[in-house]
Amino acid sequence: MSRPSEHAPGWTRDEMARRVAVDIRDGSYVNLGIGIPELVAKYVPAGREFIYHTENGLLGMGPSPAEGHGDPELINAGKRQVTTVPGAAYFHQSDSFAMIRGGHLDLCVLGALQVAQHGDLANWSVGGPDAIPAVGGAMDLVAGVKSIFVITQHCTKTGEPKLVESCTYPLTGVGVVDRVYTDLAVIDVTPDGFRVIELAPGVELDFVRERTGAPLHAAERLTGV
Amino acid sequence: MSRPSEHAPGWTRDEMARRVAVDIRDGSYVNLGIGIPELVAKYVPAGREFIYHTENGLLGMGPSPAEGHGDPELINAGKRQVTTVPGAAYFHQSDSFAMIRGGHLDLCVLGALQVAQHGDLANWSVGGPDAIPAVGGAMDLVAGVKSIFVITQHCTKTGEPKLVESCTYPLTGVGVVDRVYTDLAVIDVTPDGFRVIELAPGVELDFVRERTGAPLHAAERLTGV
Amino acid sequence: MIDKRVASPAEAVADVRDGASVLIGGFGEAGSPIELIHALIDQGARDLTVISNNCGSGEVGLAALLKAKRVTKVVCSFPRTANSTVFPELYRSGFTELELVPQGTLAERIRAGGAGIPAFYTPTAVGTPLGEGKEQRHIGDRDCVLEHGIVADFALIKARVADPHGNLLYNKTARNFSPLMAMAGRTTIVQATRVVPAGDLDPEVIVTPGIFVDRVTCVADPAHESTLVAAGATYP
Amino acid sequence: MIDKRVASPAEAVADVRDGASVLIGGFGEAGSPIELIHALIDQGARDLTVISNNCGSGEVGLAALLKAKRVTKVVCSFPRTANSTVFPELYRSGFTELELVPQGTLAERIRAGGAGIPAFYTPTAVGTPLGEGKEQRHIGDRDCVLEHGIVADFALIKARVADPHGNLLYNKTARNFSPLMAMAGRTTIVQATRVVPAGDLDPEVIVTPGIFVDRVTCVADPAHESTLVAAGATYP
Repeated sequence: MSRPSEHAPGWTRDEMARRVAVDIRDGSYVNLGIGIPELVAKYVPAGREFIYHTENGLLGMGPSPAEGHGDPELINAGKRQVTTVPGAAYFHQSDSFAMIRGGHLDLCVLGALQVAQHGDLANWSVGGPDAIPAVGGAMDLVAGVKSIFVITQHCTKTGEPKLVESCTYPLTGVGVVDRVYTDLAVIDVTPDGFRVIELAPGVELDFVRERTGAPLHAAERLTGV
Repeated sequence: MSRPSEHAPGWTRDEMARRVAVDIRDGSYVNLGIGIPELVAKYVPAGREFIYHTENGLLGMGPSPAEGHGDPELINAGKRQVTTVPGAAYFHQSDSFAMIRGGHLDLCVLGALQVAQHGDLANWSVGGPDAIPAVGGAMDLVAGVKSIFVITQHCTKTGEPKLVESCTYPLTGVGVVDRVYTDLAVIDVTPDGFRVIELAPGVELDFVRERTGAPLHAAERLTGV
Repeated sequence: MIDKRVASPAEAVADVRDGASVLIGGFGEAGSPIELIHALIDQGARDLTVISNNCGSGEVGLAALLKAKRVTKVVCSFPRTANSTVFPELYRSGFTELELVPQGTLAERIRAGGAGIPAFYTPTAVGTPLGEGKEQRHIGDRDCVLEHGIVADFALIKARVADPHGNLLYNKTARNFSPLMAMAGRTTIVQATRVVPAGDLDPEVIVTPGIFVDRVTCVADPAHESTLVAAGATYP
Repeated sequence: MIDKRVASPAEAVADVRDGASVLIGGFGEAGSPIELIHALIDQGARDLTVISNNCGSGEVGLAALLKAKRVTKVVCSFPRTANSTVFPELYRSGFTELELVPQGTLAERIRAGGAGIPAFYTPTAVGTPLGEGKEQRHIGDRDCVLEHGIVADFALIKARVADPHGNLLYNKTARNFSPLMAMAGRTTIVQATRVVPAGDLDPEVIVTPGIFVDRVTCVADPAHESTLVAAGATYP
């Protein structure tokens, strides 16, 4: 296990978010989880348009309102005030999760506590008897959305790997993650396990392997090396 | 079995409909089947208001439009043009049948081919290999609406009783009918079977019994005798 | 740029292939997407399974599609109508199979399919011929049958207003099955009487959010089935 | 005359009895019927089961109802919020039981209850702790768990506009669970910011048809939870 470094190589959170955005097709319907995933909305590549869904009942979510121009009843899933874009629509929770469960959303970008090599995700609870469990829409999203991207630091604050053979935290879903974007690499979840398809600038494959709790395959032509 | 009579005693279709309307509580949400049941809407007792539901997607259905003022896309379940009353709302089929199946409608008035003594209803198909089966919302209505009234001629055109021990036609629902209004009597369906609670003017209980294919109990104090 | 508009009904239905399942909106003539159906007749796909509440009337629209022998199975609640002779003939001859489904169960099955609910229990049809052969289960104080969601390759529906995102408003009781079918069609195709710019529709009143819609084509002056039937029209 | 208006929140909730199950609308503060909840605190019913997506924040609204020890069971998807200390204490002390339900399953269970669907299968939560102990079944190409509809004695919801029939419009994302809860409450009670005469609402844009609503009370200037919390308010 590596120890955290003050000046770790790799992508910043914003660079990670920008990297995710590059992989999103024009016209996609996208749900962004709370935290780092929200940054993705800042980096829509030129010439593309994404429609953001927030599971509390809005398609066509726009950025935060200008100070003093918000409505406490126009919020996102993280309970922060947002705005709407032209073409937006409101709907109730059952319709909202029909979009999710019915496979109508193209992509969901989520944070993670752990991702296992065959795509299991743990991102809702650290377990433990004293924790107040809270799940929100996470289990519905991973069960229903066509593609699930995870965006996360490669290791925890204490240096533990988040990409593991099997999750020790309670699962959000089984075999649901398609791709992981960390500060160090972009990693596909394949039938053979984790497979690096891109390394952050200045990051070596072995450096990532040392910080990963499961075998890490590499694409034949790794970009970013 | 009795033979049909040109001048049979008992209520006319309009009188039957008026008699049904008397039993509907103020403020009820009501679905009226196609045929004789539709006549009920003509006889709302003074001081009461009923809201009519039509399962193709309208609450607050009003009467037929004046000639030339209809919209071919504002129709009832019988596919006839209708109007709306103040307070009306449109909705899709799933919401419409949520009202029905979820027990939100107070009353449904339906026609019948046969009613069995314990409340089974047959009203959608005469069976037979050459018949084109068509059910519409009948099975949903009898399964979901709080009270099911049947309004029907006591006998078929060939004089066969429609109130029977058990239905020979394919069932619409099992044990669903609460009360039957015929041209001869008002008859409750009770755990003990049919029970006459009112006779049409000039109609004797034995006359009704002769024309009924199941035992017919009588309320202690029969009105209308 | 999100723009789901296509130039014509013909272009909208061009990729419907033989053997496809097709949800077709409408209750009677209200909401029936006649121009899309006629385009589908021209297009020529055969061996279709059609899920629709009725089977059309006269020899236009859905009835014309049936008459052209393109439909080998119909899933519906009420195939009989006043002016329908086409379906009875095909049914009796054995050319077109019928799966009869109670109207509310049909609606719920389509919604379930669109909402990712593979199956549900309902009290409707228990103890009747339409409940026969279905898994039965006692839940709470009711006997229920198990019903499965419906997802189809295409949905053809009619709207009153659309925008380029595919947000839709309907006209009165023409709404009926269309919002559900929009959800349950893998490819949902809309003929809209009017198409307005994105942002023109109030987000509070949109009935079908655009995520459920794939293609929008403007048919500014749609025919009414009853008018065509009264005029003795046939298609093609 | 259909007129479901009642004079006050107090009158609207007067018959909530001890042990009742109560659906409470809102996602975070959006759509939370604070005035109805405060009236319920004043009213005094105990041993309530509350079904609501969250558990409130600060010590107003839903959090205040919890703090007053009126709620022995909560069915929700996300009891943790930024300013919530009330629920964690009651949960750890064992006073308030928690049934944690994924948000989409919660929504669908409430809708199912309101729609007379006693149970349905969903792929959500399969293989997770929240799927444990539930009947599992392979349908099509998915593993699913069986979930049951929720019907409650009362539903307390907030609307932007109501009419005397109980037809409702909502405000933006305050819509969330309210239309579903209106369907699933045996008695559905609405606080509306504005009440207009029957016929003023366009039948095309009504979100909740009045059939799902039993009582409407006007709360013209409803409090916002975040404003109350920021001001350190408590109730009562």
